[in-house]
Amino acid sequence: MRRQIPLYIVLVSGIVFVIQFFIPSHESEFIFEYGQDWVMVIGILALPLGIWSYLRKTCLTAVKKPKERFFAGVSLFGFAIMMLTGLRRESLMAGSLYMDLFNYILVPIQATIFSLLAFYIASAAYRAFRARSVIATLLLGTAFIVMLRLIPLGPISDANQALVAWILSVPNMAAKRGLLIGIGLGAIATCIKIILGIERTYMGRD
Amino acid sequence: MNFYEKMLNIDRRWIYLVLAIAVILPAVVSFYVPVNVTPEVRRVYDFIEDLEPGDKIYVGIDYDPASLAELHPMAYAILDQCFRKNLRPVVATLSQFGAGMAEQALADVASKYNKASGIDYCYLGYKPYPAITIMLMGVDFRVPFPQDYYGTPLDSLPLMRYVHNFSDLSGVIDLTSGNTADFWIIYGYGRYFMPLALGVTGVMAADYYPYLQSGQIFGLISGIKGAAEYEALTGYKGEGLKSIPYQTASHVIILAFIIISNIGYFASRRREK
Amino acid sequence: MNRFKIRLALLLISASVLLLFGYISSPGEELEAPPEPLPAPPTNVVISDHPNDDGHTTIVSWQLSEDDGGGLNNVMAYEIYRSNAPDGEFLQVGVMGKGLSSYVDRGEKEKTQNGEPNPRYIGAGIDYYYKMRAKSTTGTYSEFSELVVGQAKNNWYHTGKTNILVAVLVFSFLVVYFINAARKGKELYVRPIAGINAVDESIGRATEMGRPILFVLGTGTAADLATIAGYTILARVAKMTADYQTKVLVPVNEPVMLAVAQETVKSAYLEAGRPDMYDEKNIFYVTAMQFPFVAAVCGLMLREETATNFYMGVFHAESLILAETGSISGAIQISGTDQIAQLPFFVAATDYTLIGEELYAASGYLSKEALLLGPIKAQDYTKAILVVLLALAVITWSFGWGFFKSLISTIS
Amino acid sequence: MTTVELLWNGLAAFLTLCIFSFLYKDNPFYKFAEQLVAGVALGYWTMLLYHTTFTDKVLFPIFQQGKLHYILPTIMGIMMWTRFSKKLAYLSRIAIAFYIGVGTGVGLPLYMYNYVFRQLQATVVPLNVSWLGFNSLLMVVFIICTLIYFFFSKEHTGAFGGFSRVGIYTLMVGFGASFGLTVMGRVALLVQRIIFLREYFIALFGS
Repeated sequence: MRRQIPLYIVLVSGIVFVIQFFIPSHESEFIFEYGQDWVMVIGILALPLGIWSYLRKTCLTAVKKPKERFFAGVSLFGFAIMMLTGLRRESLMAGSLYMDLFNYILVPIQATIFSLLAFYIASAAYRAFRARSVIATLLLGTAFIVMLRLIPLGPISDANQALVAWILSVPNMAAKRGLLIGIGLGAIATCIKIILGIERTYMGRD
Repeated sequence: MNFYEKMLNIDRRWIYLVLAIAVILPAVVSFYVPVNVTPEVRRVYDFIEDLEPGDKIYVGIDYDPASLAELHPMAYAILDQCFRKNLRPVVATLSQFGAGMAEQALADVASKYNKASGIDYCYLGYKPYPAITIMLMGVDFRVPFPQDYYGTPLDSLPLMRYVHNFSDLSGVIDLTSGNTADFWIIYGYGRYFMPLALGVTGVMAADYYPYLQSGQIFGLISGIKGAAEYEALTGYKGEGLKSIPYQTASHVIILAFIIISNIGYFASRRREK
Repeated sequence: MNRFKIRLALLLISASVLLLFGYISSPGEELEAPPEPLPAPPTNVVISDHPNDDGHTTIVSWQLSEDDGGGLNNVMAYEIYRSNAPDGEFLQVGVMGKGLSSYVDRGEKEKTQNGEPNPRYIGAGIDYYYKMRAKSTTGTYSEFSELVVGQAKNNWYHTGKTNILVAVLVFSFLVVYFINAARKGKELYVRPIAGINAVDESIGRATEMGRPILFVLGTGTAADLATIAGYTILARVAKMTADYQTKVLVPVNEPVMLAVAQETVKSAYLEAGRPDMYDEKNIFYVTAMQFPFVAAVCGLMLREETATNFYMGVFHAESLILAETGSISGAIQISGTDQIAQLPFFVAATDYTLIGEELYAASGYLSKEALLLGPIKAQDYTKAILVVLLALAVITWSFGWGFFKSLISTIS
Repeated sequence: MTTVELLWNGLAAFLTLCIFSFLYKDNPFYKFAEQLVAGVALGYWTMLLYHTTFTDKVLFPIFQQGKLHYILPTIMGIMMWTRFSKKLAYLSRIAIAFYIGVGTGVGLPLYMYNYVFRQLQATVVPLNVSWLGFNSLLMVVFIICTLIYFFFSKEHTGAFGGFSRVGIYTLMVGFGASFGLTVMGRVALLVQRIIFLREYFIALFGS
């Protein structure tokens, strides 16, 4: 029973929302919006689970590993200060401490982590772009040609530019479309497996 | 481990260091390097360059602040060219957060050339729902924009008095970071067949080359590189050209690394044999 | 999709509002004694229901004025007016340019506005009265056309989506058919996929080294299909590690994903007969935001010295950060995503990559169960059908025959 | 910059350098920034969701608009909390089932429409004897080959294997192009961080 009920819920809700796609009436629109809100509410109310998981792990680390205590403390401090400064709704306005902490801690760290990619893309190119096989050669060759467009080489650049435009609009576009169609079919097959209860590992068992 | 194998397994921190130097130097000390101009950018430049003084052209500033770095330089370079040629740009924005940016760009360049709003240029401001607005501008600018951004009715503006729709303009240049590009192609060019060129972000470029081939757009400026090309053509030294030294340097470094890595790979393989 | 519809409706509504203001402020109506003759009005105005919607929209169509493109040739636009009663107040709902002969009148969905009846509301099954006139290039107007009446309908089937419906039904049928065939013992061949073959080996390696395995389900949500495909792979990996007694670390960025991942690993250990091995704390929530999450996972890789890293799910820009950090720590890395913008980085920087559809096929491959291999066969047959359809459509369309093209064309 | 701004930006600059130090190797400074940002991000996110989504989707509809049908999703959301109890944990599966069920149900036809039909539709253009027509033909051929590469239940040998090879070659060319295109944007991000640091140090020490 405990295992059957969730599977029926997946079946019914799945089929309802598949059918909904084909019905334009306002009753159907209502169901769609309600369903989306429903999922969103579950997502928000699940957040305490995440917070509990985070607090338990961080506190356990602090207790068990004296060396890690400082860092766990830093993390908990960051969490606590955001919760406290963000208590009032006005905190979301620019100029509040909550927003300042967002702008001067979160934003710069996120932007810097993002910018590490410039280094990683260079080292990935160095390690991976070796002409070991036809496949690897095509990968590196195309990347090479596309990157070459930034370098002024006189008449070679003009020819290269035409080649880049062709690569982007023909093989690149074809690869994207082929990939998307494949992904679409794979995703739909997964949907069907989930809705019919064939794939149920995610549901757990007793 | 021989030399080539060592080279192949080089500590990646050397790569980071070389790249950092290549990027930091040009970013800290500004200088210019030549940039290779692509035909799709040159066509936009030539199109504007061939217009007669007094001609009117629509410039759409349809991007949001997130794409400012790539598209703002294009707006400056194009408006600079328009004012230098004594053309009269009609500017509007279909992006929710674009109104302020568009006004800033227009006011900056206009003041440089001492141009007056309503006579030498017209700023219509922002209207939501791009597809409809584009179609209605094709009927008459007065329908979506009864007044300009500053509240003056269009009929009172000397520039707009005899301008009704796209057929009274020489063409449309749309700078965009979103789906307004599609709307301009479908609802603008598709209905009214005015000459249309696009300025888009680097990642969007691949999606719009096919329109270039099919002739639905006559020119395409993409990303900061496209902006730099345009600046190189107009001689306007802006953010686009400033970015080229470090972009070129970083690309050269990465390409050099790829070449070195392959030399090392083939040399070490030959040794094995 | 739906949000798009609402936006589109709003867009038309506010465009009509703008139009109204535009014309209130336009001086056209006050002109006296027009110097030119007035244009003829449009004729044969017809009101019909806008198909495939929820009953707040009508279509107004008409025959062009005699002076549009001919005659005096002075028509600039057409104005469309609507009212709930033949003698009621008429509201200008739209303007169309010359040469155009239909208008989609999207009404608002709210019956009342601030307690007052909303004049822009259109409801299903209610009579609405329309009249139109032409506007000339000099700002003069024709007579109004004859008053006509029509209704909007609340539609129960979207006719433009029939081919999608057929495709969904055919595909579902094939899935069920091949599952049954496989159950009856029909042997199904599947070609080898390097990334999947490497799963066993890489788990073995981690076991030998006595180091943990890292499994990242991406930065999507719990219900993204790539994440769901990720759970199924996690289940197989967890089951194998239960046999080998190797630790699997699963940091996640969404609380529902946390719950699902915990259930997945728990049931895998149960299935392997090692429920005692399961430790809920190894599947933990880090934080919801992309880059802080990635920073923590990168730190984890280096400090826990994970021997094998799996990246299966929805990934964004962080793909390369994870893959490069993993390669610094010397881990074997197997990745899979349906995000085509990130595939190049996984292909370049990880040892094995499940490209797009391969990620979805992986659960069938890993389990080798008939139930899960059946759908793979169905996917292949559907692909074959699509290849044939595509080729036919392109060839016939080149000769001007649009039948096959229409089979794969849908609503825009 | 005012003194307050200087202090805030100093914090931002310090954290920026902490993250960059990871390029050399994992170290306490990086770990400090990483741990801090994990906590800050979670706290920020929690309060943001509370003030926006929770208020808009739970508090406001139920208590102000009187939309009582919003109590059901709330109950189901609260069921997720049964995971704290061993006995009742199975109840959370009902919520998970609904979450996954809606997600897959909504996704199924949309994948068919966006990923399959729209891609096919965009590919159907008339072929003719011209450079454009030739490119359209190549596009169709490459797409078909890519799809053939994704055939799982047939051995990739003979002519079929040949098409499959062309398919994987097409994919690799596409990946290479994406890789090459991305470099520019990533370098631009790095330069923005460098410019931020430079401006901060100029403000601090004077140029």
